[in-house]
Amino acid sequence: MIKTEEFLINMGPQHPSTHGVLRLILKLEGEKVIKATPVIGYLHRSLEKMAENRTYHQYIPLTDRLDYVTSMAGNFAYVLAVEKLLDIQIPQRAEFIRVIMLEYNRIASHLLWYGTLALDLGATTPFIYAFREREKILDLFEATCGNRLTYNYYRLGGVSFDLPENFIEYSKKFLKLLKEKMPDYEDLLTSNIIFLGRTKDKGIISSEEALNYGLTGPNLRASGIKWDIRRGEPFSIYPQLDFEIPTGNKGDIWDRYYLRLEEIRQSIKIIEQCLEKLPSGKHKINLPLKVKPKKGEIYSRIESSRGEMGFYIISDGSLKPYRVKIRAPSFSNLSIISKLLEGEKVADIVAILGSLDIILPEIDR
Amino acid sequence: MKEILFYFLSGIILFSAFLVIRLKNIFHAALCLIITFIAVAGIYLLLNAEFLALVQVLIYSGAIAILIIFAVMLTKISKVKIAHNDQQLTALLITLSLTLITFFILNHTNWEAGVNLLERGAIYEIGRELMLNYLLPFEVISIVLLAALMGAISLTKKESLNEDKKQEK
Amino acid sequence: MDQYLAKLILKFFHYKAPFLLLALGTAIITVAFVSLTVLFLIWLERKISAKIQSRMGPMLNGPRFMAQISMWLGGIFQTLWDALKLLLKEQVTPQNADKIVFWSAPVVVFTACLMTYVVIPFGPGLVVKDLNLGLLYILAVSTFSVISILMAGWGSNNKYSLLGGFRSAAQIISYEVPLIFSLLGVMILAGSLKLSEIVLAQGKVWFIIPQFLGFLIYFICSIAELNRPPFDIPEAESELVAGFHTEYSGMGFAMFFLSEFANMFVISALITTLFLGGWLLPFGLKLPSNLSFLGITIPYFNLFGSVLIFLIKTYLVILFFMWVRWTYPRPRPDQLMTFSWKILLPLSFLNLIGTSLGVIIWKI
Amino acid sequence: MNLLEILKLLKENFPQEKFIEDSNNSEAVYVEENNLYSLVKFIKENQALCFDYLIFITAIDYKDYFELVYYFYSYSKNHRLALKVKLPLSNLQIKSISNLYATADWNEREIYDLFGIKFLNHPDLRRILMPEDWEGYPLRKNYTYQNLIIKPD
Repeated sequence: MIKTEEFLINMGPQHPSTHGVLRLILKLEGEKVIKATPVIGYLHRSLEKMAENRTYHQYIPLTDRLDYVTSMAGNFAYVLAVEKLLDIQIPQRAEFIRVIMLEYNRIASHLLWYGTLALDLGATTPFIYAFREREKILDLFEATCGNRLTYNYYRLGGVSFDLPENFIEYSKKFLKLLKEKMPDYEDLLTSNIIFLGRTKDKGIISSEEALNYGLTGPNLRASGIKWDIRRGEPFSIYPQLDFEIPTGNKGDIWDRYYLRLEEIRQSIKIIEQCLEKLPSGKHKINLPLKVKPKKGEIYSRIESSRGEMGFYIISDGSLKPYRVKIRAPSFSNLSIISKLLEGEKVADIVAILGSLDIILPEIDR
Repeated sequence: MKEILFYFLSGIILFSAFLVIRLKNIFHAALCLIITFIAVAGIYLLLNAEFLALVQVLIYSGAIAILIIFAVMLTKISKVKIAHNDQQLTALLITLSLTLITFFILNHTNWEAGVNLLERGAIYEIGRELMLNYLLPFEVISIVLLAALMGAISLTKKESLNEDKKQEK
Repeated sequence: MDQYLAKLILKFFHYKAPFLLLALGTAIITVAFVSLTVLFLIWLERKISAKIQSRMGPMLNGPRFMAQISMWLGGIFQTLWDALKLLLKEQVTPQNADKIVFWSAPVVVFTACLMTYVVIPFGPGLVVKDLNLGLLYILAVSTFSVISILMAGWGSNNKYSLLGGFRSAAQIISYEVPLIFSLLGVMILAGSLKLSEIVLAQGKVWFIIPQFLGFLIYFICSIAELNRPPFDIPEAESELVAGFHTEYSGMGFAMFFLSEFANMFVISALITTLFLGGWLLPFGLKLPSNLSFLGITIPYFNLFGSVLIFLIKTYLVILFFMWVRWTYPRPRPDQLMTFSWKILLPLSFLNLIGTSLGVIIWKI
Repeated sequence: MNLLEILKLLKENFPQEKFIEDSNNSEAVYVEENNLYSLVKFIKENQALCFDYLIFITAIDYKDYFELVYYFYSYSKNHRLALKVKLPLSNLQIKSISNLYATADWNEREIYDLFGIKFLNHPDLRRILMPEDWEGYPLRKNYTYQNLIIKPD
């Protein structure tokens, strides 16, 4: 055997496939990774500190900046937590709109993930295909709240605007189109022999490991644990809706891939039911600008597209929260990376990293 | 015209061969070796031995030199500058004796015999000769090469197995 | 003395000058053809990928008066402006780079790829130099591209480039073996290494039919040799940024880029020559030497027609390359190696043995 | 199980511990910092409690003391528990639980980074979000920074 020297390589923070500004310090032996040390914090804006200087209303736009691919989830989780603190009920229509938006955002996020995973593996076409449909969802958001990336749509007590006029027709048309396009996505990757070779039995996370590292969302479900906050600790109107929780069994990259595609289908189902049942009425109750929750603490969480998005808010009875802790799913999901990468090949780094579906702003906060 | 080309190529060969020995950066030395190989192929072309020239390029500069470069890159010795070599004297003696032997062979070979062969296309004749007259040596050489290959593989396998065992202990 | 000199010059013009002029002319034509082809190919690749991915691709480009024409022609001037931009860009040399090696690498790769055009027969007699050992010549010359990739990887003094260099060396060396073996079948059937003779040997039936396995192996190996996706492991942009040419800018990068496409044309032309009957029509049909159409006679029609047929076939192969590129993800380096050594190589041996047996039985 | 049942079980096993309930948070109990590690170990391994998921750890600066909050959840039993520890300013350190829950590793690093609370026995206690040479602990209430703008009410 030729003895090769150990080789230190810096992957990121500016690297095309670290999905943001993650930096991995890799110790390589030839093509094999001996040790991978993630370095994070390049996007740290101290969002938790900023919360202490803002009123409850003022903080909503900042929650968009957590997970900018699913910013509806950041909004939702925060608004839900504050509403629990305030102990208010919001109109049914607002609840439905919130859920529709969250699920649309979940689809958009999973589509983006699908595209970037394919891109990491060297296939460019799935990326464009996924973005083609994601674009339509973004158009829908733009029509609803005027923004395409950071929506700032949810308000304490409802949502900022009612749905646009032809929202339901457009949605139905789009969902039909998406259902037609799903087989295309599958054709490109699901049973492609190269894709299977790259993803089957790679980056396996056992269910014990997933629990130990506190993984949530699709990464946890792919390891075989049937847990979804939408079912396990239902919030909003999820108990009224009929949908399945898909699970994987091995916890390899392919499982995580297939599970997310399945989740897109479930989200389509949820949106369709919501559109059916959508009640009329007000989309928002008016709260004073200076809301003062009574002294107390709350930890409230929702199922974002990446897992458990939670807000731990401590109120001291004043205008501003005393402390806000953001429990971001990607933070725990990423912490497993150095264990996963040990002993893998360089080419698998991007596949494994991509399959975890991390998003850096929410890790760095 | 041919003479000019010949001396030009010979000059390149000698100069780059000298550089191969004297250059301190081992990667540059390997590149010079490739230049030498290509220039030698040029000499073959001048002698109308097209097949030999192409095989020279294909095997020596295409495979062997690349393997050398590969090894150089993997071992990263380039940073170490080798100032002198203890075996210079021995090398000189061996080179001198080899040169003498070459001269001896050149002087005692009957060069007339080979000329006619090339008329029907070199590759045709080489093929005929290898498959009819020299079949046995040809096969023997291939078996020797195969044995060498297998030997190399088994040696490295054994070594790595031993290492694995050591690591397990 | 003057008379002697005058005589010498006259003699030179009489005997040597036409030869030199011809050589110069063919050289210029070759380079011009290569550059134009490459410019066109890059545009074609962008257009094809756009069609596959339901995009528009290049549309509007250039100064205002040309932009409209460009739009009508589907943005065909895109590569021209790209090349112009790259020409005018600053040449950045990394600080600790091995400068001589770093800047000679693109030159070597471009020279090597130009050299391969010499033996491609575009039509009957339409070849710069119809070498006796044309096929071997192409194989020999194409090895220079490996050297240049290694030079680029080493010279950049960048770890990503070095990794790219390693990978490419390993990949190209291991794919060269089944590639050459897959061509042996064609050599046996044609009984020659001269490319024009190989074409003429396909008068009755194209070699893709008796040599289908060989064709498949050659096609797969040539994707790997070209470093094109899905086998673009040396430059895998998601892992190694751009592999061996990460550090190149301006013309250095352009050389790599152009030679990649030039090589694709050569390989496609080679596939056409070796397996698809070169400039010949299928089923032994022949082109008329002069074509009369509506009273207009086109002289030398068979010459133009042959070139046209050759180019059509070549572009079909190129389209196939592009189709594959924009469809598949990229395998891992070790999977690629396993595929070459454990699947392609035994298959090419099988092909060789089968072809030899077939020829013997046929002759008996 | 609800909090009362959980508390009952805990009190049986840890008779010397007081388990003061938090009036602000219906899921939280205050425990002694010395007992925390063994308590966490117990609630993780106990079959009836089975807290297999550490949601997060965080700290709160109450100016005259620090509070650590450990949020646990059990997938199989579907119940939550928050353990709270009060740390006096004089002794800002506590035993790490990162060998029980791997999640705790990064969470504890984050708290060390932003609050300056030390975790003993932590395998790799470095700053995680801030640069390594950063001075001060940004999430403390008394933290000032020259570019920090405090908005008027």
